[in-house]
Amino acid sequence: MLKVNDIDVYYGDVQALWDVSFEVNEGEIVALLGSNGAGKTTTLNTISGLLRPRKGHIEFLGQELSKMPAHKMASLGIAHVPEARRLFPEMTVKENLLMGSLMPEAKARREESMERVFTIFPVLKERAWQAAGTLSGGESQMLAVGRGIMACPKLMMMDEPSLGLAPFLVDEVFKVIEQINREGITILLVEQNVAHALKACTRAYVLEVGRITLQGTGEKLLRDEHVKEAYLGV
Amino acid sequence: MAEIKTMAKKSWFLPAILGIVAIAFPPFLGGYFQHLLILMMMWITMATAWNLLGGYTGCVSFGHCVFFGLGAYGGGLLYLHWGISPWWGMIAGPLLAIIAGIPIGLVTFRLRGPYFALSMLALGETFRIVFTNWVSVLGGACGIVSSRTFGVEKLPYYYIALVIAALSVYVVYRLMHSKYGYYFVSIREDQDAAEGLGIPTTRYKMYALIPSALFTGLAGAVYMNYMAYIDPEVVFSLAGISIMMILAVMVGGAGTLGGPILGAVIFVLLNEGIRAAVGPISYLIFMVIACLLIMFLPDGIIGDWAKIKRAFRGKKPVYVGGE
Amino acid sequence: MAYLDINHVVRKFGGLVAVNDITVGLEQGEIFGLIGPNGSGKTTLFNAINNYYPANSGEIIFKGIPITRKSTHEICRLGIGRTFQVVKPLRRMTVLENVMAGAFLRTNSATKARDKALEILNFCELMPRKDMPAKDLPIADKKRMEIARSLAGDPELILLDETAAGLNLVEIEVVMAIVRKIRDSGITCFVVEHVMKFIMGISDRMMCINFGKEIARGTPREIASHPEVIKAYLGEEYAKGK
Amino acid sequence: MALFGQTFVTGILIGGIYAVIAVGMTLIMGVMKIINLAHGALMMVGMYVCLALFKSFGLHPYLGMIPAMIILFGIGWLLQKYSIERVFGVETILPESQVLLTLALGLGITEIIRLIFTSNYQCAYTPFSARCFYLGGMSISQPYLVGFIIAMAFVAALHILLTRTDLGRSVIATAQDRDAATYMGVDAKRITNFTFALGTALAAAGGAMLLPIFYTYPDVWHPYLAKCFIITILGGMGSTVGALSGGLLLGVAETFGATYWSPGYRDVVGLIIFVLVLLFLPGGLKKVIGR
Repeated sequence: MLKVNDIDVYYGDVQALWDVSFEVNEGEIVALLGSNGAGKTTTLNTISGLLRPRKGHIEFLGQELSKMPAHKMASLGIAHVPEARRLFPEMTVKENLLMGSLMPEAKARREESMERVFTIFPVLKERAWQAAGTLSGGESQMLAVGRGIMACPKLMMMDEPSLGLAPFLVDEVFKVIEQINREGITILLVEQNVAHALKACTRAYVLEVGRITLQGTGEKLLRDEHVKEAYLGV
Repeated sequence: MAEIKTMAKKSWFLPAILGIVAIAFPPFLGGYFQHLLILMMMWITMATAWNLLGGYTGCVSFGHCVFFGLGAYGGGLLYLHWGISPWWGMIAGPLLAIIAGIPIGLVTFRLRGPYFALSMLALGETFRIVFTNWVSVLGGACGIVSSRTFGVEKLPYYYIALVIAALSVYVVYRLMHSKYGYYFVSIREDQDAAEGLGIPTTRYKMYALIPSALFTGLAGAVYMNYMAYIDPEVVFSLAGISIMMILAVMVGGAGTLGGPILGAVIFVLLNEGIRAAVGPISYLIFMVIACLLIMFLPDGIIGDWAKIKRAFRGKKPVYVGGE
Repeated sequence: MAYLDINHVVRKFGGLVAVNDITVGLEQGEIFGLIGPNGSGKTTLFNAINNYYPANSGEIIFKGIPITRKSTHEICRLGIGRTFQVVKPLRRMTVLENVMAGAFLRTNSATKARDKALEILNFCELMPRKDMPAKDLPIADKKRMEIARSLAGDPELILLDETAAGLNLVEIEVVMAIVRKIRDSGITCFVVEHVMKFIMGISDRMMCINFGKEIARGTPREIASHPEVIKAYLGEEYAKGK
Repeated sequence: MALFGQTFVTGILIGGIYAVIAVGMTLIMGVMKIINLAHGALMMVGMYVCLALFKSFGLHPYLGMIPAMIILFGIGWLLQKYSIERVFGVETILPESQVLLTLALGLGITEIIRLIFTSNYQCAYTPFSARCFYLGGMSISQPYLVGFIIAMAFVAALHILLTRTDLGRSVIATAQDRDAATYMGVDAKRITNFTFALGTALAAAGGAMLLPIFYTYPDVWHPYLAKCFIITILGGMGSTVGALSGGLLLGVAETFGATYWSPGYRDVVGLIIFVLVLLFLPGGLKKVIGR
């Protein structure tokens, strides 16, 4: 479904990614793991078109993405759930959700999607008229995910959905991710929380300092000592 | 800053030649040209003074007319109330500008970026309105008429303006090659980093503001003596003084020593020099040039000199860092 | 009393408690490492020490002087230098001028500042770059330049915030050597870092925080095998498994 | 007491007109994060378009407002797309190069208008201009009242646009987080152009409301530009309610200053409020009253 081929990405003159390649197949949850500064968010932003690869290709459902303007991605069916707190803080929860469904197909199913989000996250319904900036960390994360669901995407890219959440909320978030996936949305997940991510995903890639160093099924990597090394440097 | 140094190293003789020309030639020129030269010297002083605070220290002031106006009114008020020679304004004016500058700085330096710019703009307008309305003490909208010591003779005014302009450039040059200069530019480049290096940023902004107010005030005092007439709509003018100072610096190149000089010369030539020939359209021409420069050479003629040279050699400029 | 004493420091942002009652003491001449997952409050603690974001409560004492209420530049003058997580080069100044700006903290003479800066540039192996504008440096050199700029002000304690992030392995080795050299010259180092190889390799003592609270303290070896640390970084499963 | 009431009502009425001019500015500042110093000059162009329509076709300014808004919408779009957008994100020594560009544009536009219409004071005088009616001892000027009503209609329409439509919500979203809006599929550049054009059209509408009340001349915009800043700083960026409350507050404060202090110091009141708010209430009234 999504194919990233040998991309090099730079911030100005600073290279951030080297020859990164991976692919996501329809129906999968693919995790992109790595410590801070490894280039996970950079990868997502490159797929989203906010950054341009200097080399390599990105293909989504057969279409070349790397030359397309960033705002076109949404209409292709890619929803980017950015790191928490990239909500529109002064808009209400409801308005934030509406912003998720601007594309024609999503707009047609707006009411339906809204109901779906409210069933998954009942707390958002209670807070529908509250400004997004006043939500707690967990609630903002739910809103960010909910906003992604509103887009009725084919592929959802999630950037650190567990960041800064208390452990029981992390469980909650991962349950939701698996649920969304069962409902037919393919997921590309960027995570620091290795154990959870590996358990949830079908396959995973490990990024280290801008390069992919490991890949395999979730189970295989869960047993791999090297993962721990990549994280703790021991 | 690197640019200043190479300029200074390569061409100390350039200022020397300019100096000799500036001293020796004017007596042979006609009155109109002498008038233009006086205005140029005044604007060089003002642009250089503004550049110290705006271009080097990064505090873009939209209200420098406060200091120009106070500089002009210092002498004007002495003359109005006590009939003292307006020449005392050369001391009283800048002094008044500094005295006003200190509390203004203490208040406005708490604000950053565009908010600082706007608060200075508001102060400039406030001064204009107060000077327009307070007739009993400040003379009101009619302004103050004083006497011209030298009658119609222009040359003495020219030499005074020349000395002040040269002094302002020299002082800024010296400041920029001392600790102060390094600290000013550090503040402009990154105020947080500057604090982290142990630079008391508010205090150093004040050290930039004081000479800036002083020289702007001196230019105001020269104006007062030369014109022998001041009124608040002119000396506290937002469009005529505050903004023109910025645009003149911008055209020449902010944060360079030569930029304000070049910008001031261009501004006076366009605004006064060709006005006789083309009428009020000269002002429009200056604005169009300013727009084009900001769009294509945002660091001014001197700041973007390298870009200009490349363009003439037909090579594409190399951009560093992304789109 | 320790050299740098951090006593019950709390810092909140709105409802979020970024640093929650941290108490720690640094000894003179050591390299002290601070780790923790993303958003755990490490940089906030640094910002509290040199008062970018003052602590809401608690006290910070340096060499017996309380510095909690002092302004950033006064704290710097007392001898605490720092680098920034997101580099803050003085972009249009050259590398030499950047370092000179740091050196002016202890001298008023441009000549002396230049000499000092050249000495420090030599120490940090940045000599070949000295006339480049800071904005054109590659990231590794920008980070090293920040260290140099801070060293130029003769600090006694230096706060290094993620000096190794974004560097490749060779560059990390170079920075590690420099940090060791700094410590050997008698300057205490307080290091925040994500790159484990770096921080585990140089620290004398370490602390790990999560959600603004201390969860472990000890030598690098103790930290690496501490169950709470593994849990914070890799999740519950890993901690149980080992 | 009648004087007090009269002052208050006049302040509210004129404040409403200020709000329409300023709301465009707050939107532009919110979305573009720059101060648009051309805003006042564009308002003045709107006034002259109305004036020209009035003089040549006898079109009343309240009707001329509509073509003026359309024309200014176009001018705003073109200026933003071909000039201001170009310097967006360009790194310069002076951090405010975009602001300076809008300033130079504003002054250049003023000179063009001066060449066409001369510097003379002109007005669209209709018998209506001087008419007023009496209400409990207060005289209320008709053009003020009608201007106020139209202004309120515009503010309300804008508020509905911004909160009830996808286009409007996209404007607000872009103001709050440009990248996140892009993730949602919003073409941020287009939205920026639209916002600039819309803000300019609203300024033109405000100018048209002023035309039956005051004389116009090419430099007429200076004080109005200052008022826009004051209102924006007072009300907070990108907020219609903020701009409205800021506008009314400024209108009332000014008329009280003019009545009880001195007409000459009318504008000083606003400037003092401005500096005080900047220093002591960063974020403006929006912080206090919520959205």
